Amino acid sequence: MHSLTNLSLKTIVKKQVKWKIKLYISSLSSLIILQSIFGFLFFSSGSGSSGYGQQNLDLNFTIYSLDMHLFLSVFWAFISAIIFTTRAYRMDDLSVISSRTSSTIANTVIIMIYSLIAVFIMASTFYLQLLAISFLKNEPFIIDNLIFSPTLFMMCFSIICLFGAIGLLFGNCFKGPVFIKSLTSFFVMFAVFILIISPDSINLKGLIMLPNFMMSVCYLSVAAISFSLAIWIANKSEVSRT
Amino acid sequence: MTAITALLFIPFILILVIFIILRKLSKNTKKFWTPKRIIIVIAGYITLGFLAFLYFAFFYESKLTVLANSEIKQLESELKSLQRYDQEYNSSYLTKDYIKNTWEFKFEGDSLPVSIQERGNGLNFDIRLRYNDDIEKGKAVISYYQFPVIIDGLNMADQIPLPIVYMTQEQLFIEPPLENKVSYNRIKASLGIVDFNREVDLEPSISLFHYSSVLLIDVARNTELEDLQGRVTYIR
Amino acid sequence: MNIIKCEELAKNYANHNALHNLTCAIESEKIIGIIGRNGAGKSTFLNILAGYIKPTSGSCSVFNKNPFNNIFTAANTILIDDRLSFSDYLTLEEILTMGADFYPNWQGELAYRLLDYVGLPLTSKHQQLSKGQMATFNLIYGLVSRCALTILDEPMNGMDEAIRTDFYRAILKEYIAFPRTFLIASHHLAEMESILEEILLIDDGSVLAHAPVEDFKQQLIVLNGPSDVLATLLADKVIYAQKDMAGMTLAVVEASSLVISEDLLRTNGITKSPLTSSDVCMYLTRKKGRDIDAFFD
Amino acid sequence: MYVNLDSATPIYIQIAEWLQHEIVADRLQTDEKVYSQYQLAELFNINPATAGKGLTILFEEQLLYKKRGLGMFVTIDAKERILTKRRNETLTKMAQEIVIEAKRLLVSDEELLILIRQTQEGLK
Repeated sequence: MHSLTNLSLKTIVKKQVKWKIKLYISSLSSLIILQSIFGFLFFSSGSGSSGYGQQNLDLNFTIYSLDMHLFLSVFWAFISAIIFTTRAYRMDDLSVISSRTSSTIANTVIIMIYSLIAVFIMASTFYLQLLAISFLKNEPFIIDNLIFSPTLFMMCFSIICLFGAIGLLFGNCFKGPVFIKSLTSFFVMFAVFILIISPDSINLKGLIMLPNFMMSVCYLSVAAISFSLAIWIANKSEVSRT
Repeated sequence: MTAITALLFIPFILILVIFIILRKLSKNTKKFWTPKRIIIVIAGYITLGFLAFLYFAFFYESKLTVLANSEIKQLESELKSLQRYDQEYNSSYLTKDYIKNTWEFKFEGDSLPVSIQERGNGLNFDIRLRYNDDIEKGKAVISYYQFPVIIDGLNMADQIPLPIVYMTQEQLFIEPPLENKVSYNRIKASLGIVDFNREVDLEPSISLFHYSSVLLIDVARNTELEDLQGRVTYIR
Repeated sequence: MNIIKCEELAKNYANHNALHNLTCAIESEKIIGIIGRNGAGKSTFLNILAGYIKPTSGSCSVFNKNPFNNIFTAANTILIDDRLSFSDYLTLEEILTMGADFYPNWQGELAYRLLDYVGLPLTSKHQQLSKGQMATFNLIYGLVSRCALTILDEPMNGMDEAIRTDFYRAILKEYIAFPRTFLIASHHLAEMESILEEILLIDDGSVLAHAPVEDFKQQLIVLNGPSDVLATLLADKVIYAQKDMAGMTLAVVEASSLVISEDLLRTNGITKSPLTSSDVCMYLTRKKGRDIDAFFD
Repeated sequence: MYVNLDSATPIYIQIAEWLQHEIVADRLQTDEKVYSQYQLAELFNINPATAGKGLTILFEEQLLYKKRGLGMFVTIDAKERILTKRRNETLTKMAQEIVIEAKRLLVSDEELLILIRQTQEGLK
């Protein structure tokens, strides 16, 4: 009898990541398209404005900040992560050595790497949009801060990562065992109910007041919990081919 | 609530629609858009973005520069001392550096009636009277002093419009300026949602002197200013 | 050595029970045909072995481990069926490169030669292949991966006859070159019978028979003789099928239940003849009292 | 050179018969190594285990002997044994069948003997 192949989970995950990172790349191109379209739609409005009426001076600032770009990236991460858990992608995993666990761990790594790239894409869109405005509209800019501060970078990364993790968890929940499926549906309905009944009960102001670094840590820990839950659920799920 | 819902859901639906269209399209474009080509495009996009960044960092000349915190602090302390001098009726803070405009008028007799018109927002500057020995009789030198005005880290002193000062029928008229509309584009590589919320609790971003500008009327001693409105304060 | 051991395996779905009380043991390095009618539970059984689904009750071990979601069994098992899919960004050549990256025993050269032989261009995409071509490619993928447990679920669906013959031979040659356990589920028992060592017959979610091919075949025999003689002879025996015609009777019975010497049969004018294995399967799995003729009367 | 799958004779017996035939035809000489079960499997496109069964039959009839690690070889008196066995079993059985069939067809014993003789003449 030939000796049996003994590959560690780590090796398999590494190989899966190596191939998936190439095969899932189209999701990043959709982020670029998404950001370009929105950059074009909201070409001139900026992300915010503030006005001052003092000393007979009517001062109006149009502020170009990263809010819209981050907003898009976050939605993108959520949807992409859900797409990664759809049938077509899961079926492809079955044709190589894999388990649901290894595939989900690989997806986790992919989401983290893509989130990192997404921050760079986000920054690129930001600068390119400014460039386009400065050439086409010929309006002068005041540069408050041009450079992504490391804490800001980390915060963008952690928020995108968090929503990717939630998407992955969400997608996996609906592929998992029945009780997890029903639990998730219940939770989602409950959350929507709460949101409709009293939207003020969800108050994140306390979180926003934290310094950037602490916020990133918070986001990343929630992301880590979501990722772990997703992997745990994957470990329990069967391959459903419908 | 409805506004927030609309704000959140309209882009969400739009993104979804774009996603669906993209996925439909991707079926046809997969032949050309191989992973390798997509990677090249993404790398190119990020490089372009970086080049744009370099352009702004090194070649873009901004007309206004944002003041550093230390500069703001310095200006604020300067303004505070100005205010103190002003309260002590000491005119020594009115240095030539702050003069933005001067008017010279001639009049007959020993008295000069002043009429101050307040329109709209009212007067945005203080009016001070100083007896100056260097000035000959029958002449008034009016100087407009503009002190720094810091709004959101910018010194907006230059943008504050000049008051309208004129003399007809031996009477000095002072009118507030027409409103100056200025708008700027500002690049802030930060998150507004987060920052705005934090700034609510921080000190206001506008720091200015009680009135950041002073209109000084210099007249010769023994000249009487007929100020019926009582808006003019004497200063030594 | 048994590489697969299943005891009292059951799998219930919401509206039907795919498997119940399936018990079997499969030795390593054998080519085993998994036979059964449509909906008998073959695919469910194979999916459990591949670790894709979890049995509702009972135990299943592959390589002495529970296969469900187990990376060790996944590394040594490959399940080839018509639902095998690959990312549509990959050409066949890239799929082979990917396979080589994952499976340690991968035979890249062989894969290229086989693809060349069947005339599949390396640059084509998996999704764009015709049904038969896709089945051929999947089978090649399964063969060259050389997994200790190679499960082929209807591997020849859609292939033309010439390629089917070629690939039964390819399976045999690969088996000789690198002995491993093949589980082949197929409806074409007659064509693959010769390369099989054992047959595992699944019916209604449990194992009906598990025996070497010849033994399997010899389970049932056909007796042909005068009706009255046979009637007394088979009075208390289970008859799988019976046909009366002009005083002569054809009856399919279990060989083991027949303890009469050949001479006695001969003198009574009864002839004994064997059945093909497909016929054996058909008779074993046919529901008692169910005959298609009955519906036309 | 393929086995007949549809034949009533099991494949491994067909293999055994084929090997015996080769020995009788002197294509397999005394002390010559016979095909391994894998070679047979490839040759006839059958499962090696089935081929192995065919070899085992010959081994049990002492037509082949094993050399450890080298394979199976033809015994000295293999051909002789086959011929004797065929004479004893196969031919006797065939004769039996002929006699029974003749009885059914109401052919008398003399007529049968004449028929056999005629057949022999015809084949010469």
